[in-house]
Parts: sequence; structure tokens; C-alpha cells
Amino acid sequence: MYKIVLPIFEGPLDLLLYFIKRDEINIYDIPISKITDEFLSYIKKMQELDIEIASEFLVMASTLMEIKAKMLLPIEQKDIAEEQDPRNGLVQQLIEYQIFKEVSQFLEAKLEQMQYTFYRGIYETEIPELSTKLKTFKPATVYDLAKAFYEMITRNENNLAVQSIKTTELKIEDAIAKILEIMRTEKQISFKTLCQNASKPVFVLFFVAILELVKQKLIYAYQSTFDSDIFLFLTSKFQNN
Amino acid sequence: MIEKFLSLDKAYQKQILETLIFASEQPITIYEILDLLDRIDFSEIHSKNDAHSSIESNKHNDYIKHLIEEINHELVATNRPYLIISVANGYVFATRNEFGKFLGSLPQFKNKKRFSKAMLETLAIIAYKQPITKPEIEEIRGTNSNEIVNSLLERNLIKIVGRKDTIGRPFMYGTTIEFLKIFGINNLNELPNLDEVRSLVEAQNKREELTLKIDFEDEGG
Amino acid sequence: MIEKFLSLDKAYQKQILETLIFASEQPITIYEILDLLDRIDFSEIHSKNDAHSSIESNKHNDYIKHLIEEINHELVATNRPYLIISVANGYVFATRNEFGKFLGSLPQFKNKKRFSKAMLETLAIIAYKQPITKPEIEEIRGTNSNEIVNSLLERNLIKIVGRKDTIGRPFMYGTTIEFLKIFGINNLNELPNLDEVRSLVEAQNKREELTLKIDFEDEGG
Repeated sequence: MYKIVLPIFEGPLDLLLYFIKRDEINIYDIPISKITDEFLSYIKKMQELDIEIASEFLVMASTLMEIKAKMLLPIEQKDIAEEQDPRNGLVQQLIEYQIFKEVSQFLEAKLEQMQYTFYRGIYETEIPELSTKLKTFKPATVYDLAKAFYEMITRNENNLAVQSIKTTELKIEDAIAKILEIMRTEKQISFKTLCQNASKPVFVLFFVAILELVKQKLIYAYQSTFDSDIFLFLTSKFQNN
Repeated sequence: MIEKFLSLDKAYQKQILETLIFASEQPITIYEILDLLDRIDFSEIHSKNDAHSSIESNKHNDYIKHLIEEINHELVATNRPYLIISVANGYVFATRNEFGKFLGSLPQFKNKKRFSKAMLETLAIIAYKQPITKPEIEEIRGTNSNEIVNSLLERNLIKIVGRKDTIGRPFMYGTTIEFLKIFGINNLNELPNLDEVRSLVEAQNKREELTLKIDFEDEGG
Repeated sequence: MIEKFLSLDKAYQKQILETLIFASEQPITIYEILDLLDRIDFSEIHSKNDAHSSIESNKHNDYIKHLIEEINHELVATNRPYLIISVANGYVFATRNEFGKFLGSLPQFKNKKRFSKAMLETLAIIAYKQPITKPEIEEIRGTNSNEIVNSLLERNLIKIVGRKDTIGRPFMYGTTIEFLKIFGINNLNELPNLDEVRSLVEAQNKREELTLKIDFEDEGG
């Protein structure tokens, strides 16, 4: 056992490719059991080092274990359809990723060629204007626009801590009824769609209503990653009622 | 200080100086020039003379100005249609008037993408909250926005889309097709939503390359 | 058409062309050049010759390219540290390598050219698969790409090109002119052919298999 310094892996695919390269593994015939063990021990090391493990690593771990289980099925079943090697999906994914890694090396080489090329810095033809305005006038993209708006409303939130909130018109019960009414026809809906155009108090109200509905097991909420949209589905309990 | 630069061949000095002004994204001041010249890595270059290294430090400014003048002489003498001019904030390349005048009539050379902070803020409010009246804009910005709204109207980025049924029946404003064109979006739905902007702003705050040390078992070894 | 331009003195033609390229904020295509030359008001200028007005219309492109080449010869001959290069299907002024390398030693210039592995990978995916959504990028990379996409947006290397009609209506992203400029390519066709990259990757994968066998034999022998 010795210490080496590794750059953090870009994700589970990157880690798998690292194992494949390091151990000179034939990508078309991955020793799934060995690589699964390696993968799991990597995750364990991350845990030991108290590094937050991204969900995709856990998903990959379960995929590997699933493949491993399938590989252990009796041989005659494997013979039936050779092309349905349980590793196929993973291999295709790894190769696809390798392809873009390869292209990114091409981009890196282009960048290297351009390392000493610098474009003209300022394009202005109206010079008198330039002298007074250029420092304060900056080119803007749609993201700058959105950022300006975001910063303004968050600034207002801080400055105007005491805002008159008009929640009185709407009660939690109303929000629950509203959500159930929508979901009766829609079956599933995302939280964002639900709260489209909603003011902040209404937004909060909806959120509380959803928590209540989840608690009552009338709906369940699903989120694929931490910061992605939340999708709401009706439960069987609701459908049976 | 800039001894190393001063020890270079004068023609070379001028080329380096011209490069700095050419590539700078803001008008570059003489102090920025001196600072950058000091920090450029000239280690690969062997000095050709040291005639100028004897220049007193307080004369460096004058010497740089003198070099810029010489560059301008060369530019004019070799019929380049641009030269280096000095504006309030520093030095910058600009087209010579006799050629720049041809561009004046061409709309693409009016720099439409540049905005002051106040303009961008006001435009952002109108883009996200349209239709919106001037008093409503002013409520959000907390400041008089009359002039800004007018200049946005003038630049054809916003337009009057109606009147609000409140006291004084104020105009309501909305964005124009020109606005979409300048920001490169097809319709208002393509404006980033605020969650997306939030994650962008937060990402900016924690931009750091992570390197991870891991004890790794080498099974072969 | 550009008869009026062609009737001008050649030295003057070059200056006007150089002005257009110099003043253009983005690489200017030959078609934009021809269009602008056609629209410039030359009424104050009296023609000095009409030697070139006989150029056939389909040769205009070649003639403009020829003028640009001549301008570049002049720029090098008169020791200017920049010249006109062709990138993003257009013409743009840029520093010559031997001078740009001095700028490259300054962090404020160098940092702009710095890209993480993750950024390059993500850019490669977007360049080939555009328009592409974040979930689709993440599927290929097998990892969350939110921050990377945001920082590419922020650096203006990618842009939002629409929304996809699927659940959540996610943004679709595409590459920008800035991307072409930074990487010095004229258009996306200059990127390696994906099928060829695939065969290369597959060959590499198989060669590894070969190497492994050879290694094995070596060990045995």
C-alpha cells in the first residue's frame, strides 16, 4: 500500500476507465466481479475520508452489482442470446464516453495552438463616446440580464425585510384542494409547473400543502438529483379512494 | 521595474507595447503598461543593448509615451487606417476619422450590446415583469428611472404595450423583437428562470479546482 | 454590387477593407464584407481608376481574399505585432505568436485560455450533439454537469438555443462564435469526424488487448 495523488474523477465512468487503463483490461470483456470490488472499495475509501459521495457513484455501484448477478446466471441461459451480454450497455456507455474524451484531447491540442493568439481587445469606432462610457458600459448576454434581475430581487428581499404578505386569501386547505384537482387530470406534475407564476407566499403555501399530502400518503414526490425539479405522482391510496 | 524591457532592442520594445495596447480589453493606462511590462517573462530573450536601462525611473512614463508616438508615426507612415489614441482612461486603438466615417453609416458598427448597469437592471425588470409601468419599475429599483426607460425606448429595446387602468393611466412597457435579437433568444420563454440563475451565481462563488488525495491500493505491487 | 469600391485606388481599397475588419466586433465573413462594401456611402470619393471594375462578380470573393493577403504582407513587412487571421468562417485581427507569447506569461491573459478536463469534455459533447440538454450531457458523462454547463455559459462558450419539448422543458445548448475563436476553428466541420474517432477508440481498445497479450508473453519468456 502506498500513497498516490489522484485528480478527482469526473464521475463513475471516468473512474471505471481509470481502472480499465491501469489494469490493461479488455473493455470488451470486463472482469465484472473484480471491477465491482474495486469500485466498491473506492467508494468505501471516499466514505472513510468523509468525502461526500455523489449519487451517480451509488447508481453505478448498483448497476455493476446487477450485472455481476446476471453474469452468475446458469450458462445455458447465457448461451441463448450471446448478444445479450449484461455488460453490453455499460460497454457502449464507456466507449461513447471515450469518444468524447478523445475529442476533448483534440480540443486541447487546438487550444495549445492558439495559446499565443490574442484577439483585439476593444472594438469601438465611436471614440468620443468610448472615452466617457466604456468603463461603465459592458457587453451583456441573456445571463447577465437574468443575473441583474436575480440580484435585484434578492437585494430587495434583504432591504425590504418587512413585506406585507397577502396570504389571507389562500389557505393550506385551498392549496391542497387545488393540487388534488390538478393531479386528478394530470396524474403527475412537476413542482415548477405547479408553481409557475405563483407569488412567493403562494409558492410556500403550495410547498407546505405538498408536504401535507405526502404525509397523508396521497401523493409521493420524486427528485432525481438534489437541485433538480420535484415531480409529484398520485399514490395508489389516492387512486383507490 | 522595467529594466529588462528597457534593455531590449527599441523596435522590439515598440512591438511589445503595441501588442499590450492591441489586446487590452479596456483602455490601458500608462501605469498598467508599466506594471505589465514589469511582469512579462522576457527570460527567453537576450538583451541586445542596455542603452535605455539608464533611464531614470521617473522618466519611464515619458519614455513609454515617446514609444507610443513613434508607433503612431509608423502606423500613419505605412497607411494603416487606425492608430493609438489617448482617451480619459488610457490608450486604445481606434480607426482614423477619415476611415471611420465609412463605418458610421453601417448599423452593425453601433455597439448595441453594451449596457450600463442601470440600463441592464431596468431592462431585466421589464423583461421578466412585462407588462410593467414606470412607477412599478421605480418601486423595484428604488430610484427614478425616467431617463433610463427613455434611452431603452430610443434603442428600440422596449416599447409601449398599453396603459394600466390605475390612477394616471400610466404606460406599460414590454420588450421588443430587437431585444430578443440582441440577446440571441427566440422568445421570452428562453430567458433563464431564477432557479437557474441562482445556481449560476452560487457556482461562481465556489469555483475552485479540487484535488483529492486518496490512499490507493496497488494490487499488482 | 461593389463597383464603386472596385473603382477606387487599390491602396485605398485595402485601407477600407482593413478598417472593416479592424472595427468588426466578431470575425467578419467575406459575404458580410461584400455586403458592407456595397452599402458604404462612397459618394464623396471620386474614383481614381476603374481598372478593377471589370472584375467578374463571381471573382469578388477571390479579389477580397487577395487584398487581405496583401494587407497581411504589409503588416508583417512593417513589423506590426498582429495580423488578420481566418477563424469562425471570418476574418479578425489577432496577435502574432511571437508577441502573443509575452501576453501569455501574464495571468490575466493566460487564465482565459485555461480549461479543466471536465469543461473540455462537456464542450466536446455540446459541439457534436447540439442542440443538447443538460440531462443528455449528463447521460454521456455519467455525472452531474450543472456547474460545468454554467461556467461554460458564463464564459460565453455555449449559449441557450431553445427549450426541449419534454418534461420540465429543459434548455438546449449550442456552441458560440467565441468557442470557435478560442479554439481557432472556422466551423464545426473542422472537428474530427465522429465515426473516425469511434474507429480510433475501438482500435485503441483492441490494441490494448494486443499489448496485454504481448506483455503476457514477455513475462512468460
